[in-house]
Amino acid sequence: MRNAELNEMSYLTRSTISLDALLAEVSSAACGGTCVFLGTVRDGPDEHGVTAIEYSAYEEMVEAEFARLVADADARWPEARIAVRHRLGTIPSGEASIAIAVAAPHRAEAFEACRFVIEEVKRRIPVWKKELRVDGSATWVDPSGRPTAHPSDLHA
Amino acid sequence: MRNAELNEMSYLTRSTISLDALLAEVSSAACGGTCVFLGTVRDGPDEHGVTAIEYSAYEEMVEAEFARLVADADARWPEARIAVRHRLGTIPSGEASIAIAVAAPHRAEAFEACRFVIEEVKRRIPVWKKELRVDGSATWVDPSGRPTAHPSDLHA
Amino acid sequence: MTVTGTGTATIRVRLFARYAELVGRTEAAVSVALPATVGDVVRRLRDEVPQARALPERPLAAVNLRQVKLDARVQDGDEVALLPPIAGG
Amino acid sequence: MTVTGTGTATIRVRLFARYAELVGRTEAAVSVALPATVGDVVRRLRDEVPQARALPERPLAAVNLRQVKLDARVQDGDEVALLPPIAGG
Repeated sequence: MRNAELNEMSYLTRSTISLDALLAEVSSAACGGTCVFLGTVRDGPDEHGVTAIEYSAYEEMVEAEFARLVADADARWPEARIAVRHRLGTIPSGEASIAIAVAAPHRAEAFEACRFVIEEVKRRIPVWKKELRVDGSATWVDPSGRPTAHPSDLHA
Repeated sequence: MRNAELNEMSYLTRSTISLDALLAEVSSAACGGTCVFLGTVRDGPDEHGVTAIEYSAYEEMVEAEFARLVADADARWPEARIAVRHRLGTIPSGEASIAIAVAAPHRAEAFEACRFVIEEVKRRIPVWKKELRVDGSATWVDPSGRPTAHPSDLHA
Repeated sequence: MTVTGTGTATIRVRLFARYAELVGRTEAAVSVALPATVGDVVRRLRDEVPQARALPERPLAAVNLRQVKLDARVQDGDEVALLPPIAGG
Repeated sequence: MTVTGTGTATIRVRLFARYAELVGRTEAAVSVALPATVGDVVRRLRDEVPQARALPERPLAAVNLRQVKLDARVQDGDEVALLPPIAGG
């Protein structure tokens, strides 16, 4: 029933992600533990002045792959209730690009399923990031989380 | 610096826990991953009509023990930023009794530190729960999460 | 600096949750001859307060807001707490 | 039911992110003689579209919204996507 509900809507958004909405989707009287993961745009000591990240995606595949990923998690943790939203577009530093909420009867399942979803997102959800810097440069981020050696301005 | 800030306030509250406030406490430009755990009052198939749980505590020790627990987590994950709030009093089913937010540069630390905090809470934070049921009965919850064989009405 | 001390110590004992219900009170003052341990305080409480016999002989205990074993020493003025099994979260 | 087929297949190729920048376009149509694999489609694209030589010879690929290996077969009407290293989240 949950999957049917989720399938009516998109895993993608271009607006600020509402954590409250996500929590409402998974909340259930039978669930005593909820684990949430928020991935936020970072501007730390290694990032050198990232003002925002521009997120793009193969959107149709993101929807299909998220449906498969959530089904995989449901199969492993049948009692877990999972909601996930990925934001696209230009996301300023400090704001969330992804939010995952997992409610479960017990906390171990909630933590494990939530961790599984974010690890699988990194592995199989076709989304790409371009870091936009305070100096006007833009750099594609490679999967290890570090910028690639291919500044986009060489190819733009 | 964070600990000094936290020490000025209480880890305990008698009102609804504000997740937004907790997230604001831990958010930082250098942190790309935030893990949140919410423990909520459950009324699942094993609970037989729990309408609320009454939470009581050795309050002075809770404050002291939370400060030690957060310091322990800080020592293990120095880059993690941790906020935690435990609610006391009568908490209706579905509402949160505890919220833990951990932001870190990378997600592994956020998940691990958050899980550590909730496991240690279960082990060392002196809080007790009495389940209030729809039939008017009240039962102390034992640490395994199941009610004890000592209904409080025998001793009240 | 910890001084073991001799003479008599007055210990404030605090009871919580189910233990408070069992004993019918949330605190008590007990006197013990020094040197004394938390275990001595528990035995003294069970001797002096009638309903305290309902408490376990070896409860979880804290001295001055810190969990300790029952062989931990107590001093005059200490606060000893007897803690039912913790159900935090 | 999957039919391997013979003759010529027209494949819609989609390019994303850095690959779209490298090639200067987000999609292309290529024709391949059947039977053909995703690898054949990539080679054909690199032959026909000048800037496509900048793409890796063995990129990550999807057919009809599902990741596949380069030896996966394609059919007429399939959508093949070439995916830069995934940076989801």
